[in-house]
Amino acid sequence: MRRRKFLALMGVAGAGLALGKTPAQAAGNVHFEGYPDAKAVLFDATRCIGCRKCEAACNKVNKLPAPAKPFDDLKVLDGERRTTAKAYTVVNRYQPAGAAAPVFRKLQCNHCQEPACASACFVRAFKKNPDGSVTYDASVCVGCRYCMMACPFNVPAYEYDEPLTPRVMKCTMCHPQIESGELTMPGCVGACPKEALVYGKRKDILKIAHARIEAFPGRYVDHVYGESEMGGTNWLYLSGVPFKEIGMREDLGVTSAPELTSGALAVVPMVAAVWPALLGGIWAISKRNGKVADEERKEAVKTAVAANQADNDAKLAKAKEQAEKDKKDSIEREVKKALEEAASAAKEEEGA
Amino acid sequence: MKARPLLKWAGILCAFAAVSVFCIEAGGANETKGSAERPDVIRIETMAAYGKLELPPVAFPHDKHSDAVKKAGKDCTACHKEENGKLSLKFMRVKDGGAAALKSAYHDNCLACHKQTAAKGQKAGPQDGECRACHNPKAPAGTQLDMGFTNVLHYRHSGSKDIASPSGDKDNCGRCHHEYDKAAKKTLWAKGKEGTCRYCHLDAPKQDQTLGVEVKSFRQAAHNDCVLCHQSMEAKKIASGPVRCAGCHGTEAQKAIKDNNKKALEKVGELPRMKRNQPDAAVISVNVDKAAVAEGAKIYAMRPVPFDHKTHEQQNDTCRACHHKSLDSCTKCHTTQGTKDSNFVTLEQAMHRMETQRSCAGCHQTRQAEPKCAGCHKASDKVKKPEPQTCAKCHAEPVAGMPALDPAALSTMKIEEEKTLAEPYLSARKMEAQIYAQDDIPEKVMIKGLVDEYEPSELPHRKIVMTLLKNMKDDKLAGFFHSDQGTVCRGCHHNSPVSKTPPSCASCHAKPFSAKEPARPGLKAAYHDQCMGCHKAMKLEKPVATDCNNGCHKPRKK
Amino acid sequence: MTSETKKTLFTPFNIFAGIVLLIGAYLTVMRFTGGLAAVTNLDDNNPWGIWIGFDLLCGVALAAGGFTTSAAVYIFGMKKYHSAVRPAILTAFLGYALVVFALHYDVGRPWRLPYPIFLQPGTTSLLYEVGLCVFLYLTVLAIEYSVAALEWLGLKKLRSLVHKLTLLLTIFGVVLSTLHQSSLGALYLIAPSKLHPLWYSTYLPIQFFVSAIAVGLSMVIFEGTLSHKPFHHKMDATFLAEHDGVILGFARGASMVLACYLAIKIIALGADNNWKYLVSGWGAWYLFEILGFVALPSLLYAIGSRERNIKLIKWTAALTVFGVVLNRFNVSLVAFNWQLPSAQRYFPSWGEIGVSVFVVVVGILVFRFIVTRMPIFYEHPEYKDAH
Amino acid sequence: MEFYTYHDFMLNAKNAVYILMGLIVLGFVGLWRFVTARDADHEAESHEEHH
Repeated sequence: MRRRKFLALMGVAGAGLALGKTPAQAAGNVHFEGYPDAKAVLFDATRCIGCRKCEAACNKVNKLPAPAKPFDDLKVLDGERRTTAKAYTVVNRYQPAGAAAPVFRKLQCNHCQEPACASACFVRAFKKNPDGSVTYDASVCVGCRYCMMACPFNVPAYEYDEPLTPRVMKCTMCHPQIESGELTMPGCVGACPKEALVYGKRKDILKIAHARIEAFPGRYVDHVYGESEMGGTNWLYLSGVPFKEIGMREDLGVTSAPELTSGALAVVPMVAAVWPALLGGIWAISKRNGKVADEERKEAVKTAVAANQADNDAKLAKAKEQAEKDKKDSIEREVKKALEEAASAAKEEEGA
Repeated sequence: MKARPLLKWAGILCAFAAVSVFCIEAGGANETKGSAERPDVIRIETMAAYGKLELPPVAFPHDKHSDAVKKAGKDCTACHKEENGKLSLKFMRVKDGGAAALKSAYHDNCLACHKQTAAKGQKAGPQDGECRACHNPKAPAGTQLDMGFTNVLHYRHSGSKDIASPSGDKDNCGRCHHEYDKAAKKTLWAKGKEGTCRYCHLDAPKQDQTLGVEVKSFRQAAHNDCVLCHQSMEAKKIASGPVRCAGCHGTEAQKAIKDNNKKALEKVGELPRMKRNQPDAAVISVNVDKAAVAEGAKIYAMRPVPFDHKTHEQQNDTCRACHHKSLDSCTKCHTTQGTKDSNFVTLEQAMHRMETQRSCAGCHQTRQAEPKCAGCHKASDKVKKPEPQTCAKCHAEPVAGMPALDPAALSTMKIEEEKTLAEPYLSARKMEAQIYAQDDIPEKVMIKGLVDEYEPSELPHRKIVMTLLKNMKDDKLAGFFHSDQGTVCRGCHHNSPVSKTPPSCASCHAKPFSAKEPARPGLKAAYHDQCMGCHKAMKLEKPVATDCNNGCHKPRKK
Repeated sequence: MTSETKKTLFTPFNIFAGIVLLIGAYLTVMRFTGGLAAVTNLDDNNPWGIWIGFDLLCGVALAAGGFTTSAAVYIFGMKKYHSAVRPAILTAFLGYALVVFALHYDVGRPWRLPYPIFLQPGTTSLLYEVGLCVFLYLTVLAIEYSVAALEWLGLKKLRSLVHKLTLLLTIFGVVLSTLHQSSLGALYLIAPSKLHPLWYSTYLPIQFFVSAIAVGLSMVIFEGTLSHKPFHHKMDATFLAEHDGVILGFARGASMVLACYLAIKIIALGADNNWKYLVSGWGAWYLFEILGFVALPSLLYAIGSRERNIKLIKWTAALTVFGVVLNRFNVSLVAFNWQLPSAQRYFPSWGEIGVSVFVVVVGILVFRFIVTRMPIFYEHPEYKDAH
Repeated sequence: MEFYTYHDFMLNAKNAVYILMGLIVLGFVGLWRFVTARDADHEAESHEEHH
C-alpha cells in the first residue's frame, strides 16, 4: 500500500520535473530585431573628457532638483557614483591599469532592445517606444521595485523618501522632450562638447561604431558594447580599454530578459492543465484502493473466522482477550501520559 | 538504543562534510603569490625529453650555488665537466645519457654534495627524502631579462686592449666572430664575413647537414663564449664582464651596463663605425629580370630610393634592427615577389609594413609617437595610406644634371658604385622644415561657435605654427618630411588641398549627426576634438580640457 | 473563567507581544510618513530587503504545510493524517494573510496592489503570476478555513455547502501553490548577472517548489510541536492519538522530498557546469547550506522515522525549517548582488527587523485567538464523522 | 575547463548530469530501503505479539 503510494508520488514528481524543463527550452524559434527606426546613442569613452556637461544638461532638461555640488565641481568624480532618483545620468572616472590617462564613462539607462524592467513589471508601467526609448508611467506603478531587481545594469532608482507616492526614476532618452519638439536629440548628447555621444538610428550608429573601430584599430577594443549585451541595447559604447576596467559588466551574456523568464512562464499553463487531471486521477485511485482494501479485509476476516471457527474458538477468544488487554493498556498509557503532561503543563503555567 | 550507532554515524558524516568544506576552501584560497625577480632561477626539466615528468621540474638557483661553491674554495668544475678544455654547460656530464643516467647524475651529485656540506655543519640544500624541497611546483619561477648586445657594447669589446686578436691581426674581431671550417674541423675567423651571433646560433641547437656538426643554440653559444671568457679574464685579474646570472639578466645589472655604455660613448665622442665594408650610401631598387631587360623589355617599377646608410647606422642600436637575418642587402631576399628565404615578404612590404619596426615606414612611425610629433601624427590612428606626394620623398624624382637611377642599371652595379649614384641625391635633399611667410600666417583666429554661452575664443594661431616648427629643428627625419611649405599646416587643416588659405573649419563641419555624413563631427566637436586631441597627444598640461571658463572660453558678459 | 483570563493577561509572552505591537505601530507611522528610507536600509542597488526575503519568500514557503497536508489527506487518501489538516490550513491562511499584510509596508503604493490583477496586468512578469496565485490561494484558504469558523458560528447549512467543495478547493490549492511557490524562485531567473551562479539555476522554480513541500511537511511537525504545549487542553483525543503517526509519516515523506531537493540542487550544479565555484568561499557557504540543511535533515528524518524517534524528528523539523529560511535568505540577500563591493551590500535596519517581528507576533496572536475559540485542534462535537 | 562551443559545453555538462542521474536513482532506492527496512520487522513483531 505504502509502496504503491510512494511510486505514485514519484511519478508525479517526475512529471513535474519533466514539465519544468522542456518548455523552457522550447521557447519558440522566434527572433525580433526591435523597432526598425529605433534611435540609439553611441558613447565613445576615448572621446569623453569627464566635463559633466551631459549631467548638467540632463538635470536642466528633465527639471531635476539641483545637486548638492555644482556640475562644474569635478571633485565629484573622485568617487564612483550610480544613477539616482535625482540624477538620471552620471559620469565616472576610472584609472585602468596601464592606461596613461584616466578614462571616463557615462552611466544612464541603456534602453535595452528587450528591456528587463518592462518584462519584470507586473502592471506594464514600462514601455519600449518605437524611437528606441524605454519610458515609465508612474500612474500605474505599485512601487514593488522588481524592475530594479531585474535591471542588469542597475539603472532604475527609487524615491525612497517619498512615503506615499514614490516613483521609479530613470533616463527617458528625452523621449517626451523629443516627442513634443522641445529637443531634437537627448539633452546630454546636445551638450557634449566632444561628440563623445552620437545620436541617430541604431542601425547607422552601429555602422559608425564599427567604422571607428576599423579606422583606428589601435585606439579601440574590438567590441561595441550593447550590440548584443542582454539582447542588445539602444545605448552603445566604444572604449579604448577593456569594458570591465570602466565599470561595465562583461559577463551579462546575450540573452534578453524576456527570454530568461519565458521558460518559467511557459510552465504556468501546463501546471494548470495537467495538475487537476493528474491529482483527480490519483484521488480516484486512492479512493478505490481504500474501498478494495476494506472489502478485502472484511472478506479475509470472514473466511478466516468461518474456516477456523470450530477448532479455534478457544484460541481466538484468548487472542481477542489478549488484544483487548493490549489495547486497553496502550490507551491507559496514553491517557496517563496525557494526564501527566496536562498536569505538568498546568503546573508550569501556574509557576509562570 | 538502536538509534545510537546510527546517530553517531550521521555525526561522523557531518564532521567529514564540514572538514571537506573547509579543505576545499583552503584549496581555493591557495594562490601562488608573485615573488621578487630571480634572474638566476633555472628550471631543470631535462627529463621531460624522456617522457612525462613524475615530479614537478626543479627550480634551481644557480647564483646561490656558484657563490657557495666559490666560498667552499672550489671552482666551476665542482659541477661542470670539461670537454676539450671547455666547460660543459650541463651538470656533471657532457652528454645526456638517457633517463636513468640523467636521474642519477642529478640525484647522486646534488644529494651527495648537500650531505657533505651538512656533515661539515654548514648550511646545505635539501637532503635525500625531501623530494618536494627541490621538486617544488610552487617555487618562484626565474625571470631572465634578455641581454642586448648593442653597438656601443660591441665597441667596448672591439675597442678593448685586453681583448687581443688570436691571429695577431690589428682588429680583434676574430676573438668572437667565427665560422666552422669543415676541413679543419674547427671554428675559424672568416675576415669580412662577420655577422651577429644569432644568424647562425638559433633558439635551439640545430644539426647542420652541410657542415656535419651541431650548431649550438644561441643560449649555449652565448654562455660558452661570453661567460667562460669573462671567467678566464677574471682569473687573470683583468677587469671583465659579468659571470653570474644576475650580472647579465637582472634589471639592476642591465641598468649598470647601460650607464657604462653611455660613459664609454661620451669618452669616445662619436661611436666608431664597424669595420664590415658597409656602404655610406646605397640605392635601394627592385630586382629586375635581366634576361628580359637584355631583350629590350621596359621596366615598370617604383623609382629607386637613395638610402643614407651611415646616418641610419647611427640612429640604431644594432645592425640587427634592420638586417634581421644576415648582413646582406635587403633586396637579396626581398624581391618584388618575395622569395622563400624572405618567407615571401615582398620588397614593398619589407619597406612599408607598419606592424614591424624593421621596415622603413614602421620605424619612422614610432618616431611620430613622440609627444612633439604626436599632436599631428596621432600614432594609433595611422591606417590611412600616405598621400602620393609622400611617396616621392623617398622614391626620388629624376633631377636634371644628376645621374639617372635606373633599376636595370642598378641591378648589375656593385654596392661601392651605388654610393656615387646616391650621394648627389642625398646631398640635394632639403632637410629643414619650411613654412609660409610669417605675414601669411594669421596671428590670431577668433572662434565664435558658442557665443550664446561664451565670449569668442581666441586661438593663438601663429604661435602654434611656430612652436610646431621649432619642435622640428635639428631633427633630420622631421625636417626632411616637412620640407615643403604647407605640410605643417595639414596637421590641423586636413582633408583639403595644401594651400596658403585653407577653407575654414565651418565650411565642412556644420551641425552634427547629418544623415548623409553621420561620421563627420559637428563644428563644436570638431574644434574640441582637434584642440583637445592635439594638446593631449603632445602632453600639454594647460589648459585643462574640463576647465572651460579659465581655459579657452570666457563666460559671456551679460 | 474571567478570573483565569485576567490572571493570564500579563504573561511574559503577552508583555513581549505588547511591546512589539507598540514598536510596530511606531514603525508603521514612520513608514507611511517618512517613506521606506525612514525605516529601511534599502537603496537603489538593493531594492529588496528582508521584507521580501523573509516576510514574502519565507512566509509563503513556511505556509506550504497547508497544501501539502490537505493534498496528502484528501487527494492521496492518507486519512490517518486528517487531524493535521486544520491546523495546517489555519497556519497557511494566516501565513498568506500576513504576507499580504507585510507587503503593504514594502510596496510604494499599497492601495494599488490590486492594479496588476484588475487594472493593467503585466503578464510577462513572474511577479504577476505570484501576485495572482497568492491572491487566489488566499481566497481558497479563506474558504477552506471558513469551515472551522462556520462551525464556531454554528452556521450548519453554509458549513456543509463549503465542506462539499473540499476536494475541488484542495486541487485548486495544489495547482495555485505549485505555481506561486515555484514562481517565487522564478522571480530570480531574470537576474542571472546578480545572483551567484551556485544559487542561480534554470531549475530555481523547481527547487523552490520541492523545498516548499519539504518545509511544508516540516512546518506541520514543527508547528504541531510548538502548539502542543500551550494548546494541549484544546486538542482532542483523535488529534493526540494521531499526532505521533502524523509525525512519523510526515518525517518519512520529508526525508524523501529533501533527498529529491538535494538531487535537484546537485543536478542544477552539473547542468550549468558550476563545479568550479565550489572551490571558493561562496562554495563553502553553499555546501554548508546543502549539506547541513538539506542532506543532513534528510538523513536525520530517515533515521528518525526508521527508529521511531519522535524527538529527533522534531529537532530535524526545526533544522529543515531553518534550512529553507537560510536558502531563501541566500537567494534573496546573501548571494544576490554578490559582485557588489561589500560597502554597497545590504544589511537590514532595526526598523525592518522590527516590522518583520511585528508581523510574526501579529500572526501568533491571531493564531492564538482562533485556536482557543474555534475547532482547530479538535473536531466539533456536532460534526464528528462528517468528513 | 574552457569551452568554445555551446555543443562542447552541453556535452560536458550532460555527461555529468547523466552520471548524476544514475547515482541519484541508486541513492533513492537506498534511502527508501533504509527508511522502510523496519516496516517488515514491525509487522512481523506485531504479528508475533498477537500469537
